[in-house]
Amino acid sequence: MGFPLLSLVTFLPLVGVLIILFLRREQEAAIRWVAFLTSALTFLVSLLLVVNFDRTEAGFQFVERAAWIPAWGIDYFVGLDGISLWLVLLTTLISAIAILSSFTAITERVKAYYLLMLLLQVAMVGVFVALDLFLFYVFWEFTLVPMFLLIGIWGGPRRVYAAVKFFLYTLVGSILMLLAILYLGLQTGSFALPDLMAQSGRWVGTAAELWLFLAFAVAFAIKVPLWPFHSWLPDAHVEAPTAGSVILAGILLKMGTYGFLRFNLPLFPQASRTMAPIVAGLAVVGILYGAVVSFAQDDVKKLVAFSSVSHLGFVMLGLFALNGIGIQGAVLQMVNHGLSTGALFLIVGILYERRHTRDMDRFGGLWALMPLYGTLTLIVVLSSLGLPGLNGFIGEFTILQGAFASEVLGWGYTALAAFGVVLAAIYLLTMFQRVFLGQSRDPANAELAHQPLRWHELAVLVPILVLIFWIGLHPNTFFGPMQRSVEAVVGFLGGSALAGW
Amino acid sequence: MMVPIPYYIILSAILFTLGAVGFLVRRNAILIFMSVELMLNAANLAFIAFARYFNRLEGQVLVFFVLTVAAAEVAIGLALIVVIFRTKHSIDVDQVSTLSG
Amino acid sequence: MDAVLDYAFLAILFPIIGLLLNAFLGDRWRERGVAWVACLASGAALVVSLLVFAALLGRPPEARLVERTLYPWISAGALQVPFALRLDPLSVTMMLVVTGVGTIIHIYAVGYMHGDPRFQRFFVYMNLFLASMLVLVMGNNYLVLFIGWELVGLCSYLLIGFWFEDLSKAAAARKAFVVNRIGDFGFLLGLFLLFVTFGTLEFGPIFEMAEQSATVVLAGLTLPMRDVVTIITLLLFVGAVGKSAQIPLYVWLPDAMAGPTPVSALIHAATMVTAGVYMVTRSAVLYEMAPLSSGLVAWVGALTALLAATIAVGQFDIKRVLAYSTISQLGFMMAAVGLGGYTAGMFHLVTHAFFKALLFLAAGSVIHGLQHGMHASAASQGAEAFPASASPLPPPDPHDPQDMRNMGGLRERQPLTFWTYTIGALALAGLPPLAGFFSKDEILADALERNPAIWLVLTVAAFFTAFYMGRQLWLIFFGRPRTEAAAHAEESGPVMTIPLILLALGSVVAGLINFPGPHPFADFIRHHAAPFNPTVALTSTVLALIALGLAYRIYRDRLRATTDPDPLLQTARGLFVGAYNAWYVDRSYHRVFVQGFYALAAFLARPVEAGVIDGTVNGVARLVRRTAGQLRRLQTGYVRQYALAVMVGVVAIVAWFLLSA
Amino acid sequence: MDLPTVLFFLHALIAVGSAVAMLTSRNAVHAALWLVVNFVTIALFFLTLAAPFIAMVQITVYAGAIMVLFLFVIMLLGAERLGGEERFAFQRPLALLLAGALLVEIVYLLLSPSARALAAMPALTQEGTPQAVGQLLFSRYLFPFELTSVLLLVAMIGVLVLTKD
Repeated sequence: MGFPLLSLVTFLPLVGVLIILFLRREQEAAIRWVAFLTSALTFLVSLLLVVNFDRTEAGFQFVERAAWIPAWGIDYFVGLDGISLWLVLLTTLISAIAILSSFTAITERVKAYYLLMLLLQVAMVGVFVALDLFLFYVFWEFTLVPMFLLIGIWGGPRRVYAAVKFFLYTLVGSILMLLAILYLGLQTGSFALPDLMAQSGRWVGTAAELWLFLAFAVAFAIKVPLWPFHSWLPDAHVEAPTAGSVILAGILLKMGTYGFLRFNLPLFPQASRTMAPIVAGLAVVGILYGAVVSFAQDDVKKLVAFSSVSHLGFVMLGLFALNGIGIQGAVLQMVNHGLSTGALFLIVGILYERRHTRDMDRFGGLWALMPLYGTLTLIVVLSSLGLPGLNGFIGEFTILQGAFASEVLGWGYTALAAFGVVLAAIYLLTMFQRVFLGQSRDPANAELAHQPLRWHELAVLVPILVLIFWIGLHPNTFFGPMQRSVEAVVGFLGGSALAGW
Repeated sequence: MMVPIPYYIILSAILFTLGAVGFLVRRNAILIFMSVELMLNAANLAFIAFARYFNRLEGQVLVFFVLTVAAAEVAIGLALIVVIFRTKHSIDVDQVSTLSG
Repeated sequence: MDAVLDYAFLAILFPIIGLLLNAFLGDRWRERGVAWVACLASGAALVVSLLVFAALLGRPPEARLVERTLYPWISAGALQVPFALRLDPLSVTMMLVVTGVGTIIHIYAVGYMHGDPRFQRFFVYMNLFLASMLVLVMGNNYLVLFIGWELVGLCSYLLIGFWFEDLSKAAAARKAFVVNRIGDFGFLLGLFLLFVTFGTLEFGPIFEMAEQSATVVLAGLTLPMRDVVTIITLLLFVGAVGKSAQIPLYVWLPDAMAGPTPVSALIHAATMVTAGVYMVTRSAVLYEMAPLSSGLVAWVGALTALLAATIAVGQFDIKRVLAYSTISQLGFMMAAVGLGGYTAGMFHLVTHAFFKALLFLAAGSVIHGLQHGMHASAASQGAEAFPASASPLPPPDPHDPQDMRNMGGLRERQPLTFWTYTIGALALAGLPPLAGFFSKDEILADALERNPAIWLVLTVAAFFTAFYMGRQLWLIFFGRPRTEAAAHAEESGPVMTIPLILLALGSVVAGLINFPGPHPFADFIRHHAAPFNPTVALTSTVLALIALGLAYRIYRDRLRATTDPDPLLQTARGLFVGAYNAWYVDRSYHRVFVQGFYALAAFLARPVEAGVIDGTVNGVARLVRRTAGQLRRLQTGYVRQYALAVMVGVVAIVAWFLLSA
Repeated sequence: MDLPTVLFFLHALIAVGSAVAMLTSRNAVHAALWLVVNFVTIALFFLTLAAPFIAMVQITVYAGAIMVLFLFVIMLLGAERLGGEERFAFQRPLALLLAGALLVEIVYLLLSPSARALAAMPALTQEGTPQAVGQLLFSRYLFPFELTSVLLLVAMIGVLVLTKD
C-alpha cells in the first residue's frame, strides 16, 4: 500500500472543517474562503487520481484496506476503478463549484453552512470509493444528515416539509439495503465487495438473489429517482438552496445509479437479467413522464427537477441494457447530468438571487437584458437536450445505442426513450423561450440589465461549460479509463455482452 | 454448614420486588429514588451470592462498579429533583408530565 | 495537389475560427471588422472547397474517394465512431454549393444586417452554420453527418429566432427545432438499426456489406438484408422528411421565414433544407436495395411538390410564397432521388441553390427597399386609414413590408432587383435556357421513364410553380405602387446588389454543369442521368409559358389598392381561401398535437403527479401520522405509568423464558 | 436448623421488614432511615458471602455517603411529606399484582430442577479481601476502573451545571 491518495481525497475537506471550527462566527469571508480553498484543493488533488490512473487495469486501484470492526469482518476498504474515478472527480468538482456559488447566496449561519458542505463532500466521496459494503452504508447514510440540514435550514418556504420528505423517503429505501447488506455479510463473513463478488455463487440463481436485488434496488431507485419513486425530488429541489440543488442533482442522485452499477449488476447478475425489462420499463416511463410533466411547470426549478427524472431515466436505461455500450454511456451520462443539470440549477440560482422569483411568467426577454447570461444558459440548455457536439448527446446516443443492441431489452424501449429526446427539446426550449425570449413581462426585470454576472458566478459556470464542450468533442478522454472496468462488470453479467450486441 | 445460595437469591428477589413496588406506588420522587437503590442492592446481593458460589471475584468487582454508578446516579438524580422542585414546588412525580405525547 | 486533401478539414476549421474570433473579440470591432472576419472565413472555406474539387478532378474517376480520420471520436465498447471526413464528388458538390452560395450570402448580409444591434451575433451564427453544414456533408459516417444535421438545426433555430423580442419569431424558431427533432427521432432509430445491422456507422463499410450479404442476424433471427435495409431507409427518410420539409413535417418551413432574409436564402432555401436530399443520395446504395422505401420517397416528394405549389398560389407574404416554393422544389428533388434519379436530384439541388437564394435575396432587397419607403413616407403622412373590405381574408397590415399587397410598381424604383428577380423567377418556372429548365427537365424526364404517375403530378406542380411566380412578379413589380411606401422604395446598395448579380449569373449558367448530351455532372458524381427528352422539355416549357400568361391575364392591373381582393378570390373562392390557409394542415396539427400535448402535460402534472404519485407517498405519511397520533396517547408523561409498562414487560419476558425452557 | 440458617432468616426478616417499613413510611426521613437499616443488613450478608471489602464499601458509600445525600436533600427541600391524593386508582393494585407475579416467577425458576445444583455450596477458595479485589481492579479491570473516575467527574460537573442558577 503506497501513499493513501484516495483517503487523502476523501478526508481532505476535514482539514477545512477543523480550520473553520476555530474561526469565529463573524469571520464570514474567512470561512467562505477556507471552505472554497479546501474543496478546490481537494479537486486538484483528485486530479492526481486521473494522472496516476492505470487505464489498462480493470480492477480497483489506489486500494487501501485496514481492519475496522474485525469482529464482524468489517474493514476500512477503499478503492477506485474507471467507473468511480469519474464520479469522484465529478464530486470534488461540483462540491467546489457549489461552495463557490454560495458566496453571496448564503448570508445566514455561514459557519454552519460551510461546515456542512465540507462534511457532505467527505461523505459523498466516501460513497464512491467505499468497497466495504458496511463502510458504503455508513457514508451513504451520512450524506443524508448534512443535506437534510441544508434543505431544512437554508431552504425556501416549505423547507421543513421538503427536508423531512427527502430524509424519510430515502431512509425507507436505505433500511432495506442495510438488511440486504447484513444478510450478505453474515452469509459470507465479509463485507468487502471483491469477496462478495467472488462468492456470489452462493446466492446467484436462488430466490434469495431476487430478494437481495430488490432490497438494494429499492434503496437505489428512490435515490435515482426511478419513476414512480421520484416525488421527493421536485420538493427537495424547489426548496433547497441553489448549492443544495446543485449537489443533489449533480452528485446525490448519481449515488443511486452508481449503486445499481456497483452492487446490483455484479452481485446479482441473474436477477439483473430477469429484472432488466422491468427496471428499463420504469426508466422509459420516467423519461417520458418526467419530460411531459416538466413541460407543465411554471417554476423553473421544478422544471429542471422533473427534467432530472427524465435524464436519470436515460442513465437507468443504459445500465440495464446490460452491455458495454449502454453502461459506458450511462456512466458518462451520470457525469453529463451532473454538469448540465448542476449548471441549470446554478443559472436558476443566479436569477433567483436577483429577482426572488422563479415563476417563468414573470420573466421574458432576458436575453436582451443579459446577453452573456442568456448565451451561457442556451449552451447549457442545448447540452441538456442532447445537441451533438455537446456532452449530453454523447451520453444519450451511446445509451440508446446500447439499449437498442441489448440482449435483454426490445427495440420498443429505445424507440420510446428516443422520443424523450424530442420531448426534451420541447420543454427546454419552451423554458428558454418563456424566460429569455420575447418581451419582458414584468417591469422589475429591467433592473437585471444593471446586474451583470459577477466574477464568482462566471467562475462556477466556465469550468462546467469547458467540460460540456470537452465531453462533447472528445468523449474518449472519459470513455478510455472506464472501458476496462465496464468490461469487467459486463463480464459478471455473462452472455456475449462484451461484444456489444 | 453454609446457607444455600437459593436462599440468598430468593431474598434478593423479594427485595427487588419490594423495590419495584415502591417505585410503582410511591409518588414522592425521593422515595422512588430510594426504591431504585433498594433494587440495585437486591441485584448486588445476587451478584455477591453468585460470586461466592462460583468462587469468582468478578462478581464483587461488578458490584463495586454498580456502587460507583449508583453514587453518580444519586448525585445527578437528586440534582434533578432539586431542579424540578425549584420549578414545580413539588416533588410529586405525577405533577410532572411535560413529556406527554 | 493531393496534399490539399489532407487539409480539407480546414474548410470546417476556417468558419470555426471566424466564429470564435467574432464571438470573443467581435464586440471590440465595429461592424466592418466583424464583417471582414466572417466573410473571409467563409471565403477561405470556399477556396479550400475549390482546391479539394480541383484535387479530386486531378485523380482518375474511380479514385475520387478520399477518407481522412481526424481523431477517434466515440469509443464505447463495440461502438467505435471516428471523426472522419469523406471527400468524394458528392460531398465536394455540396461543399461548393454551401461555401459558394454561403459566401455570396455572407457578403449580402453585411449590407442587409447593417445597423442591427446584434450584427456581431448574426455573423457568429452564420459562420457556425457554415461549419455545421460542412460537417454534415463531409462526414464519412452517419453519426458525423448527424452532428452536422443537428447543428444546422440549431443554427436554424438561432437565426429564425434572431429577432427574439418578437415572441412569434421565437415560437417559429422553437417550432422549427421541435419538428426537426421529430424527424431526427426517426433518423436516430435508423442509426441504431444501422449499427446493430452492420456494426459500424461508416458509409463505406455499410454500403459494401449491404450489397454483399444477403442476410443479417438480428436479435437471434436471420433476416433478409433487403427487409432490414428497407426499415433502415424508411427510418432515415423520417429524418429527411423533417429536415427537407416534406409531407407531413413541412409545416415549420413557412414559419421559418421569420428569420432575417439572408438566413432564409442560405439555410431555408439553398443548403440546410437540401440536407435530406443529400442524405438520401448519400445512401443511394441502401435506397436502391429497398424499392418500397424509394417508392415512398418518390411519392412523398411528388405530393409535397404539388401540395406546396398550390399553397404558394394563395399567399400574400413575399417570403411565404418563396417558402412554399422551396418546399415544392424540395419535393421535386425528393421525387427525383426516390425514383433513382440521383443525378437529376442533385443537379436540381445545385441550380435551385442558385436561383432560390437569388429569389430570397432579391425579395430581401424588395423588403429592404420598402422599409426605406415606409420611413420616408411616414415622415410625409400619418397612418393610413383603410376601409373595411368584404374579403374573407384579413386585410394587409399597412406596416408589413413583406405583404405583396403593399407593393406594386417596384420595377421602376428597383430596376436591378427587378431584373435579377425576374431571372430567378423564370429559372424557377423552368424556362430555357435558364438553369432551372435543365435540372427540372431532367427530373421530369426521369419520372416519365420510371413512373408516369409521378411525372404527371410533378408536371402539374411545375405548372403551378410558373403560375405563382408569375403572380408574384406582377404583384410586386408591375402595375402602379399601391402604397406610399412602394412609391418611395429605394434600390439597395452595391453590397447587396452585387451578390444578386452573381447569383443571377449562376442561375443562368448553372444549367451548363449537366448540359444534356455530355452530362458532365452525371459523370462527376457517377450516377446515371436521364437522356434529354424533347417531348418532356417541350411540354413543360409550354405549360410554364401558359401559366405565366395566365398569371399575366389574371393579375395585370387588377390590384389597384391594397384592399382590393385577389382576382382569384372571385373565380375560385373556396380553393383560394383554402390555399391561403395552407389547406388548414397547420391548424389541425395545432389542434391535435400541440393542444393534445398541453392537455396531456396538464393532466400528468396535476391529477397524476400531485394526486396519484405524490398522493400515495403523502397518503402513507398521513397514515403513519394518524396511527402515531393514536399511539402517542400511550405516552402520558407520567413516569410511574411508564415504569408499570416496563414491569409488564419484565414479567412477560421472564414468563416467556420460563415457558420456553 | 443450624445456627447460620437461623441467623440468615433473622437477618432476612430484618432486611425485608426494613424494606417494607421504608415503603410504607409516610415521612421521607423515616423511609431513609429504614433504608439505612436495610443497607446495613445487606452489608452483613456480604460479609457472610466472603466479600468483606464490598461489605465495608457498602456501609461507607451507601449507608454513609449516599443516604446522607438523601437526607440532606429531603431536609433542604423540606419535602418530608407529600400532600394530595393518588390520581391513578389502578396503579397500586396493578403494581402489587405485577410484583407478585414477578416474585412467583423467580421463585418458580429457582425451584426448577435445573436450579437444584445450586443447593450444594462449594468450598471457599477466593475471598474478597481488599487486596484480592484491588488486585483485580488494578489489573484486568483497570480500564473500566479508570472510566468510573470519568463517570464520577461527569456526575460532579453535571450536578454543578444542573443546580447552578
